[in-house]
Amino acid sequence: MINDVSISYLIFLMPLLVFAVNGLFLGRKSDKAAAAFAVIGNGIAMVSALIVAVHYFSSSFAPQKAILFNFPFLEFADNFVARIGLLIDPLSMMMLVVVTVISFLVNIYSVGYMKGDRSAGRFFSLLSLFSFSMLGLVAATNIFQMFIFWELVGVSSYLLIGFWYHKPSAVSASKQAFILTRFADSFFLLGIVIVSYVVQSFDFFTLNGLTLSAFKKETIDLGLMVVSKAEALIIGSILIFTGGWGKSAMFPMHIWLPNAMEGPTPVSSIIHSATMVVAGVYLAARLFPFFAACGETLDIILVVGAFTMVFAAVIACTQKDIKRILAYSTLSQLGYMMFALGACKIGDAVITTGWTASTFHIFTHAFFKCALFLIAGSLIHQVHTNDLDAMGGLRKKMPLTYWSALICVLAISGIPPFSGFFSKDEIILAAFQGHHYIVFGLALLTSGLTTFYMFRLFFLAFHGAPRCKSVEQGHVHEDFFMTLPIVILAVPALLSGLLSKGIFEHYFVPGKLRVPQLVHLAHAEWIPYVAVAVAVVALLIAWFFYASPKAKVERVLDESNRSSLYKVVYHKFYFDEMYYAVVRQFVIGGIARVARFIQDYIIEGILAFCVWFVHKLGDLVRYAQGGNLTFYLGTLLVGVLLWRFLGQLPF
Amino acid sequence: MDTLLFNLIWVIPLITVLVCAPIDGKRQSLLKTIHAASGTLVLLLVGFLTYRLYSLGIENAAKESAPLLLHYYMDIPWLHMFNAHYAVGADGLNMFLLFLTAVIVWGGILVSWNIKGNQKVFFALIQLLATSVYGVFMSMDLVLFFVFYEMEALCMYLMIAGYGSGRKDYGGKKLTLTLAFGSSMILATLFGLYFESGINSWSLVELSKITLPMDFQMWAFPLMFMGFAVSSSLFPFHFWSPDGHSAAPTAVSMLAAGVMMKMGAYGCLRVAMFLMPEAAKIWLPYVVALLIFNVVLGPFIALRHKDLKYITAYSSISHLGLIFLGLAAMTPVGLRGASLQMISHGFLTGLFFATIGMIYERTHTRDITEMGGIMRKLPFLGVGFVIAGFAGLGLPGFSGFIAESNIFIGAFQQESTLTRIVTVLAILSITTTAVYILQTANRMLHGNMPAKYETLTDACFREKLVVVVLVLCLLLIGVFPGWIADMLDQSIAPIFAKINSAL
Amino acid sequence: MTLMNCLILAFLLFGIGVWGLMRRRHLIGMLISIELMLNAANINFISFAYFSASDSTAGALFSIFVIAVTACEMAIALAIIVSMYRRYKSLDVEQLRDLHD
Amino acid sequence: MYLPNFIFPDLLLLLFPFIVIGSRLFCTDRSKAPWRIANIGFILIFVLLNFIPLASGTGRFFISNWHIDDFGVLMREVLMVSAILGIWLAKDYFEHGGGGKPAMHQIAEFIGAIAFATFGGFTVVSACDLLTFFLGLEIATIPMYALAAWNKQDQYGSEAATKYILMGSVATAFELFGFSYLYGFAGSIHFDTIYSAVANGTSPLLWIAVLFLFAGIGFKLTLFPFYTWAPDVYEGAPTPVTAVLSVTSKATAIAFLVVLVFGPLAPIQEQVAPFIALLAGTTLFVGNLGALKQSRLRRFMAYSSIAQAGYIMIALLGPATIAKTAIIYYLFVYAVSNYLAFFVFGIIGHHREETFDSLRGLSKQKPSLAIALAVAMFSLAGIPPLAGFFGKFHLFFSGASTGHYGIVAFAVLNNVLALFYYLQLIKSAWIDDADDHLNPLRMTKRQRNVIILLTVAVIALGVIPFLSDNIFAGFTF
Repeated sequence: MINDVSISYLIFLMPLLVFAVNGLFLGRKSDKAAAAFAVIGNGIAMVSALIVAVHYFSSSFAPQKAILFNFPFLEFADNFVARIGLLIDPLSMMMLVVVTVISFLVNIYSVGYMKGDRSAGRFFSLLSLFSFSMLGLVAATNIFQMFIFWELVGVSSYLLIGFWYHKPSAVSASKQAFILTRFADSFFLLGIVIVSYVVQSFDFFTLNGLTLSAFKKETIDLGLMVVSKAEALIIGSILIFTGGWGKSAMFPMHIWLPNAMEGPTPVSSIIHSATMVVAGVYLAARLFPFFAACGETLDIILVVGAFTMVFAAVIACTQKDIKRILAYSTLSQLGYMMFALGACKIGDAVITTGWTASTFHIFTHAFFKCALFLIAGSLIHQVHTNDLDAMGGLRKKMPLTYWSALICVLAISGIPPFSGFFSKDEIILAAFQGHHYIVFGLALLTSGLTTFYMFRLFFLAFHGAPRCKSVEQGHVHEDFFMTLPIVILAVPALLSGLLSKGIFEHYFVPGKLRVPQLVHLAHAEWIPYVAVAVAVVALLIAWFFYASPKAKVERVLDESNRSSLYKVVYHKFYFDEMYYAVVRQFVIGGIARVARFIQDYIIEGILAFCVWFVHKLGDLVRYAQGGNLTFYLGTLLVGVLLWRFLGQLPF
Repeated sequence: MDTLLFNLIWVIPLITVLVCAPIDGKRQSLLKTIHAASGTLVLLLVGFLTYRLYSLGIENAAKESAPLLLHYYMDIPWLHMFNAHYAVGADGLNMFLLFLTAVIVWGGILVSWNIKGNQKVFFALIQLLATSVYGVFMSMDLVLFFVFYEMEALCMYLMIAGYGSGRKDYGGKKLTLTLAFGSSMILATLFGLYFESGINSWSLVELSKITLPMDFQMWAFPLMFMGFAVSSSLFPFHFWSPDGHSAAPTAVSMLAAGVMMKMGAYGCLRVAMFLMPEAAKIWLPYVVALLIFNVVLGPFIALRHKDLKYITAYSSISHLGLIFLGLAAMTPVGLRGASLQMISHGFLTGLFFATIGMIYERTHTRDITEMGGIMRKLPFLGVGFVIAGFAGLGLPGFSGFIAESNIFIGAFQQESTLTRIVTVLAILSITTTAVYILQTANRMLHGNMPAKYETLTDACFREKLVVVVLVLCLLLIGVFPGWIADMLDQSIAPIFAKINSAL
Repeated sequence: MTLMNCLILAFLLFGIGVWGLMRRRHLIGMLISIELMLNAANINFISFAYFSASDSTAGALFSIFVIAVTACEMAIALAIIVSMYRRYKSLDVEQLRDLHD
Repeated sequence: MYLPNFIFPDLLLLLFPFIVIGSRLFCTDRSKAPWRIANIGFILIFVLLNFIPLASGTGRFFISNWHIDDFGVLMREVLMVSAILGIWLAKDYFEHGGGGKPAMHQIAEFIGAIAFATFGGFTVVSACDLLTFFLGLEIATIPMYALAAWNKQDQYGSEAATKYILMGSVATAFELFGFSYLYGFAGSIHFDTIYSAVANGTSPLLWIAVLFLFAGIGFKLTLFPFYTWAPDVYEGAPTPVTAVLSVTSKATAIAFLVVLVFGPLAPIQEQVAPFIALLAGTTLFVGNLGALKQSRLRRFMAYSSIAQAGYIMIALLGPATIAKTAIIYYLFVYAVSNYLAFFVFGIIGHHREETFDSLRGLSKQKPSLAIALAVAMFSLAGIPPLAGFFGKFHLFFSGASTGHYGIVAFAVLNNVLALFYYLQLIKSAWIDDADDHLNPLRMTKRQRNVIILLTVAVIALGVIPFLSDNIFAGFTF
């Protein structure tokens, strides 16, 4: 058992410290100090994370699970306690490293990117808040802790997307992102409540150790239906997955991610490509045995993942906004990871190639996608537009960026020996081994599409003639702080696959992960060749359209004479519009209006009627006071008779 | 000694009023200083007593107060005409509510520093209101309890109608009369409680030892529960709160939403459910149905409103619905969640109304469509409001999340179908809360700023102090819920034991 | 001549008083009908005293007192009516409509 | 003949009016002598009353039909308080007019009349046979007729008086009719004989008697539907008279009922209870309804006092001791709060006409006055910690103690209605801004002192337990 608890504290405390200090003091004093402090703090965090990781993997203890610390947070009953702790196993270690490294690099990048921004201090503090909450999420020992940091991650994402709060588009994008994820989280919470009620525990160990057969007997009333506790668990697991569904922007809830690109680019790179959006995948991977135990969940994961993969890739082929292309590519990559997890189910048996592949892809994807975003950021920073139309011919101006970009693009397209190749290959293999042949085909197709749109982006951005003033006049240069991280990231983008394949094969092997009925399958050796072939073909197509000497880029780019199908795809199948329709018309215009009607007219109306009625009675009484003495005298006599008959006097 | 200090809590405000009475109304700064000083004094006193209670621990509670485990317990005859006693005492729940009150009152005094109108009278009224609320949370004798409980009606109308804004007379009357309606229901049942109990005592301690006749409970419990629920704006009787809050001056909104609405929930728990658990078991599962309006429709109504205070009022309505969900669960976790929510929502809504008031002082409008982008001019207040918002939508790290998670988990342990349905709906409706809070924050703080707001100035030290303290309270509970939860558990225990022992 | 007859007589007298009270619009007339009602009560006293009562002096005594008291009452009533006549120059009840809601 | 010392106050009060009125023979109309004598005398009597030790319920008798017990003593104190405050309030109206009416004259006779009325109350509470009872009631009532018409220049006064006396005499007739049947039923006018007779069994005769008695007293206590005279008379009569009417005559009437219900009629209290409850409920409901939309202060007070009468009736449902304590206590509180309100109205009415509108902006011009008014109103509305709440609480307590939760709940809910119109008045004093064509207000020293005294009393009487014994009861004389 490794014992560097004190160091592991640092991983979490440093970002928190940075957040607090920058947010409260430094932020308003000087941006430089804030930036320096942020970089140093996250650097320390990264170093300590690496130390812990090295210790862990070098120890004989790996790849078992360990809990470094676990403070009780809130006690619901004896041995039904929510705790805050640090769970250590290959998966979480990997994520810890990824998060700290990337947040360190992005902090460096932001030094350049945020130069001259009024509120850089706030930016750095929020960025650290994010990495703190992401680390907390990754380290979660139980689902309650995960939910806590899950929410915090969402909030920091909200704050960072809306960082330029005077930009209406950014504000609305941040709102949309938060509300959509929140919507998913409400199901997550419900799932937690149901599952924890059945199991009487939040602990991952307990959940992953479950077997449904124990819960078949007693039933539970879920309000609308009475089900057996086993079914309740399945429902619960699906609900829990829904949280990841929203966070990872899987298909119907995907629209927030592309819109989130309104935020500053470093934010997009760390939150919306590398780390936060994979939280959903991480959740699924973390609870994999539990999901596997309740089989239906995996099917849902498979379908959702596969569909999103294709869907996003198709859209990505048509976009012009460089960041949106990357966003959709992120979606599609997330789709890969998701369905890889789902693909692990063959009937009742479960294979874990997909699990390994998915986690592996999280790892590799983090680096090259982050790098790509940073590159896009620096392009935008130089060209002052997101639009590919206005770029082009940047190869000469930004050589370092160009070469790193090439590496990353090759990586994501799965060309050996770049990192993407290995993980993606694993995933496709998993689909094949899981006998999900349709998904397998889709995966191949998508890898082709990926190559196509990535190289489309690449060629349009760097090759050809400049289509923008600032490029021609040569204002463009490479900022040191912004280029450094890109170059650094290019290295793992190139090598991480090759080097860490061994680690993943060794530590992330099925045997160490307890899931029911493991089945071992032989590798299908031919798959990598097919995949690469597809990729190369796609590459050539892209080259032919956008980079070959006789390619007419202007004609390709101009908007007239587009097929209607293209338009539909270009408008993302009109999903944003549908969403707004639903929210505006149905929620705000429908339910809320009805609710307010009930309040303002029915309830207040009844109230008003009562008041009016009492006042009428009062008028009656006053009407009797006409001042007529004879009438008054009459009341005396009437009174006597009245009480004679109403007075209940016994005679 | 402690007991003496404890009684000072409600005496000090009165003394302050008497001290200020002879001072000439012109010398406002002097008056305000005195009031602020007394507010701070009480705050420190309550803080000290809370710490004492925590350090003394449950085992040093007054023996004679069993089955309740009260500290600072004293019981002396008061009005022998109907043998009312002066009985006060506190356990964790009371103490925290007292602390909440002290903070809110202190904040209220500071916030209404430059209120228009006769300040002398206004601050005197605030102190009276404070007295009544302190009294409610201290008293262990039903007559005393009711006297303090009803006292607030005396101040409320004068403060709202005299110093409020908008339809102040309407709002004030609506609030006062509805609350009076509720307390009259309570009073009617109190007599029954006294005479039907057979031991002719008003003392909570005494009454909790016996079981009231069932047929009496069956009609008394709903009457009393609804009576208390009126002031916590449970569904059919929630209509007073939006108009009341929106008409009231900042301090009063803070006190009304932050503290007075808790008095009702506290009464439901401490008196109605504690003394009549058998009937509670029968009735509460049906009461839950009312919550559908509070918890589910409340946020939607807030969605349609443009006035900040209306929005906040409806958010309070939905949050208080959660309190009742926790109560109706009748499980230890649920009850704890309810009491946590009482405290947390107190700070939360206090912060809400405080920031809204400060913003209103500057922009002179509460219509969010007229504002926009003022975050740039009022960063501090903006952040304050956003924090309140996040706490309101149950963000982990703030007290709201702790309370809500307790309530949800606790309510789900209650088997009845209706409760399950409402719980599920409640959990799902956290999204709606997010929607209206974000919408409000965005409309008000973000986007383009109208030119007329260029001259706005951010919060002064006094206002910052209030906001910071409230935020700290929210964070304290949110980050270290353990100890407060334990103290609450101790005070919930006897209540739950009684409910549990009921057939 | 039995107790019942006297009681009925008294009751009739009372009824006549009431009738007059309601029909009359003249203040003095109303006073007179009130007198009738009072005397009805007196007749009751006397007849009870005469027929049934164990302590018969009391009844007679009572009726005498009643007569005296009624006299003062009527005196005051007349005084008031006079002072009122000064203002209204009439004794019609219908005139008394100034005080009303 | 042996005279126990606690008859002295009664004798003094009996002599007193003759002294005051007699003093007119020796001094001019302007002189202050009668006023001084009156003050000294009334206060002296009040003090003397406070020397009588209470024997906690066990009454003591003396001369065959003049009996004094705790209830009697305390009731005397209430009446004396009312009388003292009444003449204090009246003083100003003899110096200058009020409520748009010219000044009044013959203060000595005025005081005499009040003294007589008070003595009537004394007689009622110490009567132990029907005759004394009846006489007491008449002595208490007849001066009131005169008082109502005291202001000869004022046509409203005389109209009010006319209505009052005509209806009053009809009520007297009813009462007498009731008495006669009661006499016929029991064959005697002595309470104890009647008591035993009632205890032995009832007959229609008795019930008719009860009906007519309640009708007769219902007039004086302004129960529904016998209250119709009250608003007009309260408005027409001079303000001090209105105040005295609303306290002294109500106190006398309720004392009458207490003596009756817990004296001779005690055996049938159970059967009468629903009747009383019905009377109480209708009365307080109608009173509250009537007050809702009033704009003139004294009419408003009339309706409010009608409602108060309804509340008092509830106490009659309880057992003797509780009910008596409750009623006495409430009467004290009610007297104080009511007079406080009337003193404020007096000051208002001195400079403006007595309507809600003339209260506008009071809190700006005279905050102290506005506070006093608010205290009085909240006390009448029964808001703690003011005395009014504890008074009402005690009434309801007495009613509930015999299990009449229904009527208690109804009464309590009516409090909301009451609060509404009291708030209306407070609103016009506190919220509405002044319009400048209102004359400024001025307070004499005496008025200020009295108002402060009463305000303190209203705040203190509630929370301080008194009535346990008389103040000076320690020393006997």
